[in-house]
Amino acid sequence: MLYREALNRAIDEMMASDESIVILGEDVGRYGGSYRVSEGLFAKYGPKRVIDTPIAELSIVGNAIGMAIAGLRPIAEIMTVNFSLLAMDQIVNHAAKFRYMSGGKMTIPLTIRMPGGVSRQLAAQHSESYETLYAAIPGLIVLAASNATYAYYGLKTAIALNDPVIFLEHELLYPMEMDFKEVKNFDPFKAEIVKEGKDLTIITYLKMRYDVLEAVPKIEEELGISVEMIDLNSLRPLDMQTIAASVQKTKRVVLVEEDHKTGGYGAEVIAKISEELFYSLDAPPLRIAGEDVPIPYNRSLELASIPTPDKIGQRIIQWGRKNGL
Amino acid sequence: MLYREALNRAIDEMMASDESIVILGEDVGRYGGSYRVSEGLFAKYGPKRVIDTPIAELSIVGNAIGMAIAGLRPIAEIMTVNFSLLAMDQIVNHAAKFRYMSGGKMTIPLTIRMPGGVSRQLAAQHSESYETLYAAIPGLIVLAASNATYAYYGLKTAIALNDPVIFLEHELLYPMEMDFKEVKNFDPFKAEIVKEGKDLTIITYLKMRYDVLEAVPKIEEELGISVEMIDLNSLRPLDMQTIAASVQKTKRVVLVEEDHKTGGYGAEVIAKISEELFYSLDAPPLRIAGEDVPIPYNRSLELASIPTPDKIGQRIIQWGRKNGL
Amino acid sequence: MHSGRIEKFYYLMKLGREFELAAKEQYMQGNIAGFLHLDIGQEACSVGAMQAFDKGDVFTHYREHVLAIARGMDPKIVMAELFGKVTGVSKGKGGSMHLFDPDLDFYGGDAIVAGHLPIAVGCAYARKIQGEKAGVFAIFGDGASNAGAFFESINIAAAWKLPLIFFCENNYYAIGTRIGWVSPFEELYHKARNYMPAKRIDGMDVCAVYKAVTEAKEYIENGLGPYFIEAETYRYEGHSMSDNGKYRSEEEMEIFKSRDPIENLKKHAIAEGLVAPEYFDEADKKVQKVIEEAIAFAADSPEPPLSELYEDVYCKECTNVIP
Amino acid sequence: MHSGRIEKFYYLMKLGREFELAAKEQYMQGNIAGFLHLDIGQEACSVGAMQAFDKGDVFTHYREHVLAIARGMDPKIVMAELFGKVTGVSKGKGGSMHLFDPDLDFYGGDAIVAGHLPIAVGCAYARKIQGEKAGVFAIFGDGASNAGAFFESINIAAAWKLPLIFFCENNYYAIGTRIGWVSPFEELYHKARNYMPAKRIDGMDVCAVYKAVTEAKEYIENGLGPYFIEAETYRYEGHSMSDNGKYRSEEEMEIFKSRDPIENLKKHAIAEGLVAPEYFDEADKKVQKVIEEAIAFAADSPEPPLSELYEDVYCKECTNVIP
Ligand SMILES: Cc1ncc(C[n+]2csc(CCOP(=O)(O)OP(=O)(O)O)c2C)c(N)n1
Ligand SMILES: Cc1ncc(C[n+]2csc(CCOP(=O)(O)OP(=O)(O)O)c2C)c(N)n1
Ligand SMILES: [Mg+2]
Ligand SMILES: [Mg+2]
Repeated sequence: MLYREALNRAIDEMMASDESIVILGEDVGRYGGSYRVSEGLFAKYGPKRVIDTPIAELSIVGNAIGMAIAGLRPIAEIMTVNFSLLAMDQIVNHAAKFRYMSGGKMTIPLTIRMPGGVSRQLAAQHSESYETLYAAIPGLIVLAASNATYAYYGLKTAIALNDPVIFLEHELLYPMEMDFKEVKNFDPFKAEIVKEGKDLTIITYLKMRYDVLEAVPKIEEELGISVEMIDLNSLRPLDMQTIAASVQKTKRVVLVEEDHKTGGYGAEVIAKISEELFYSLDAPPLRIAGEDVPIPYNRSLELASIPTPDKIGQRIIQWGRKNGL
Repeated sequence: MLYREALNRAIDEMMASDESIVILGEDVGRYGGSYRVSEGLFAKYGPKRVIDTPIAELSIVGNAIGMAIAGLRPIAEIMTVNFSLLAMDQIVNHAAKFRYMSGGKMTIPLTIRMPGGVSRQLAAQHSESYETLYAAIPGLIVLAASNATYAYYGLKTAIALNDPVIFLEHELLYPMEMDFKEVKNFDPFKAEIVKEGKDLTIITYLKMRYDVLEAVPKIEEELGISVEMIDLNSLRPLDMQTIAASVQKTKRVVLVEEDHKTGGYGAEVIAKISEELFYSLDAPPLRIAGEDVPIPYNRSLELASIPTPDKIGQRIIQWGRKNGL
Repeated sequence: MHSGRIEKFYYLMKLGREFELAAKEQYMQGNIAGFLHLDIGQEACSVGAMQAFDKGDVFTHYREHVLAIARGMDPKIVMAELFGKVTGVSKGKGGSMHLFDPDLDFYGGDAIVAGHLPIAVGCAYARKIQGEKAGVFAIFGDGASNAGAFFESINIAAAWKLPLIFFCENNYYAIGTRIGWVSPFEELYHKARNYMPAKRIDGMDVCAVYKAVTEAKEYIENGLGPYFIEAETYRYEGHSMSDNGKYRSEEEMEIFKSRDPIENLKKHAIAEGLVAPEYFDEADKKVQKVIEEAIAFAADSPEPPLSELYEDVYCKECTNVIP
Repeated sequence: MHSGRIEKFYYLMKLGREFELAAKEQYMQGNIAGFLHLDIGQEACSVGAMQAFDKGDVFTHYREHVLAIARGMDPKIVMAELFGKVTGVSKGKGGSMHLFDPDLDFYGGDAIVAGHLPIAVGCAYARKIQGEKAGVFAIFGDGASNAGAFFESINIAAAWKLPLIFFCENNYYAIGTRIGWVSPFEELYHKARNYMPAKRIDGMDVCAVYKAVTEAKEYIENGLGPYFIEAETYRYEGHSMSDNGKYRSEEEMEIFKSRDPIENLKKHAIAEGLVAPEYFDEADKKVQKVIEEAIAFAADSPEPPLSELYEDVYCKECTNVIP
């Protein structure tokens, strides 16, 4: 199943089962979505429930909050995560806080889907990962779908939840053909152990899952170890239980993320591990992340600005050798 | 000198010495600034250089960028850090990236001042610390002034720098009377060792400096240790040199911040220390921070939501006892 | 206007006025803190609008005590909220700026200028597709009419013909900034008139407000799209308790005080023989009593327990899994 | 219009058209990547405007190759930028959407819809207080006219009487969204006409554009405040290379193609005897040569060295201390 088909199917099935679900965003309707995630939905559910909006991200989210207050269950699409900065006030000051500041009287069942990450030569204003911004906000739930299975079940759950959910997708994943597994008792907040191992835990999420997977064989071979790999799925809340169990076993941890290193989401994960699992660690934790620069257009520079399988492998092997692996 | 006077003096002296400096923001002119930071400047420099803007934060920053491009040196005031979310797109996608995406052709000498933090019962939409959002952005410089001396020299330097600077202030500091020290060869990016010590490094910034200072005697007495205390001053870049020297000496580190713990700025500091100074640490690093909830109005709840001298002391003593101090 | 309605106007405006005066006093005594924005001088807007717009959803900003009371919120739970007590309408977590009550379709107390307008637009969209007759009412200030959120809202509401009344209280100042310094004109209905019917009315006259909102309500309920009302008004106090309001001239203040909505309604009603003079004394006494009870209720109510700190961040279902 | 000017119009529009066709081809060959927004069909706007607005600052969005070239940017360094080469105007770091050249007062290639408008307003403010005669020109699309940033800009520019031309290219579509679905009207000058002089013109006619911008320029240079021009136009291609543009009817396309700015200018100039027919062949040849050279230059230019990755994040003075 294509990743984007999984998303499409999740929305479609939810909309079929609940009339109060609507989607809104730029080009989500007649056009079918700029990454074709909402393809076919306009024809099926009509203009009242599949809403083409103006280019006004603040209003897309603000309108969606109002719809949620009125009893609908909106799914807002922000065309690219960069544009979500225009809606940040509505997301943070309104969606995330209304429940609390009303003493629990307000309920905002709202899903905001955002594709992001470094795609291919889209340059600085269209290439960014802002999970660190949203995962820092109490009142939000932040999910990150790296694969068709989680895309499908995760998005369905996001829509069903009564709190505002930021649902992160990666632009390079949409056209990827992926395995799809049926899941019983799906838990959106549970991290996935992608691969079991005993000497090193690599934590990642979104598209880096694939880059790490590609790097693992070389790492295992060169260092003569076995790697355990975790895909977080949920960034807020963070599944510390799964992380702790793994790190207590392997005693070493590496976090790989695509975002700029400084202030990236990985900082929180590493800080938490350092605080809570300090005595389990046999080596300093390592973050592998994007460079601290805006993303350049030129392809070689662009690739140099983010982790790649090669770089991930090299960095980990180097770090492993230095730290007794 | 009052903290706000130090800021006022810095702006005044810079404006007197350079005609291209202008200030803009809501009520900064005739009204004198909602925290009186720009008092007197309208009378002195007139409406062309001291600009009362509409309530349109996106435009305040966007306009300021345009002024900077045209050769002015704008100082934009965002009335409270919360409202800066409305300007986030201009700050992140434009101010921070123009230089890079133009291959170095564009220069944006821009200072954005933002008061923030938890003041007194201003509730969820007016009480927040967003340093973590800005310190994550390549292309920005982020300074945080906890005292009159740094407020004065730091702000002057920010105005003089040719890159966009986010200059963070704390609302409770404005009316505080503070020592002012003359400084030669001021370095805005250098952390301050507020107090020397040998057994434990406490890192903090902004208003928490005072809460930590209040907590230190009890900590030293109860644990029978001497505390070294660092005020970061600059959040981006981070002065790892000063931190490293201290942590290598004390072998223990605590970070205190007012922001919500999860995803707060402290995560980056602790992650970096864990990566780079792992073998120097004799105890797990500790973060003391605000709770992961929006800020409530009620005073007791509000105080419960952020670190106080009492809580800082108790947490550190408890942690110290548990970790062999 | 029939006399029962005028009595109601008077009673509610007086209640609002006295509520605000009491809140001011309690603030000075330290029982209320944070930002406190008083509506004194502007009661005709809140009362006239809420009397006319008696069904449908209401979205408002931070200067909303009188609006909430005129909507039917018990002054007791409003005052308790200002005191930060657990009996307050938002359990003491919101304070003066955040009075929410879905049972009254009252969503407000948004403290981000113009931030509630896109939300009101979304709600109006929902009401339209839900086939509800009642629409949405959104109130905001002159200062808000310069914000991107306002303009986007006007544009979208008009594009989609949504049942939404934009009610702009033009009191000429946004804190210390005169609207004319930051807008090309001071008559703000010009900002909307290419998009929808837009008119400017006397916001110091409760009957004028009532009439305009009644008309607007009919218009939106007929599915004709949004409607814009600019009400000229004035606040007698500073922007909030931390502002002395001294940037305005005595003269300007006097002009508006001579148009006081409460005094003038009373004078007019007596002169025209619409309401018996005794009614006003009785109403004043009743108001006094309600206010005293509200203060007593607020003062005697308990603080929220510390466990409340962690409540209401997420819904119950999510709270179980989210730390 | 004298013949020299018409020749110039023709040459530049043709150069623009051929540049875009060449860029399209190079994209399909894999030499250009990312988002590539072609201006084909809209050349009259870029060329007419830049010929009239020959002094002052220019702010633009991502569909800006032809504008840049009409402003005087060498097609070589534009093409090299599209190729991501170090010889490109932004050293290969910006790409198609980000062509900046302060030497030409050309600040553009902003890829956040309407994001450049507040910046243009700030620049216009500076020019005003600096006492410069020349003002500012900002170009944007119909879709941008729904964004908060646009409305705030209109409002502020008018409030402060800034020397700024708002030039809206109304090509009716924002990617696949028809303007009429998301705006209450399709004639977008209505959004500005309460704030400033605002007119709608034929954006397929380079002379009409030239005349309107010349008038607007005079107006703003006289200190009368901002000026709004809506130019009706059409893009023949999809929104960017990843869009086939199939949401528009053949019929609609044909109508606009019959108004082709280049063909019609040529026909008109020949029919009226304003320009000798041979001129056009010569011009076409010259264009062909310039384009070939541009491609050769871009193809032969080196990639930026990897060290460039860390350059230009901060100014030199700051780079020394910031990692
Ligand atoms: C986005 C935003 N910017 C700034 C503020 C600070 N602020 C609060 S109220 C206010 C003035 C609002 O004036 P107006 O809209 O005229 O309403 P009024 O207070 O006069 O009723 C300002 C600037 C805010 N709350 N939100
Ligand atoms: C804030 C923002 N939202 C969305 C986009 C994605 N996007 C790029 S161009 C575009 C359409 C713009 O249409 P219009 O303003 O009419 O200009 P045109 O492309 O037709 O010239 C959109 C939605 C963006 N770049 N920025
Ligand atoms: Mg006002
Ligand atoms: Mg368009």
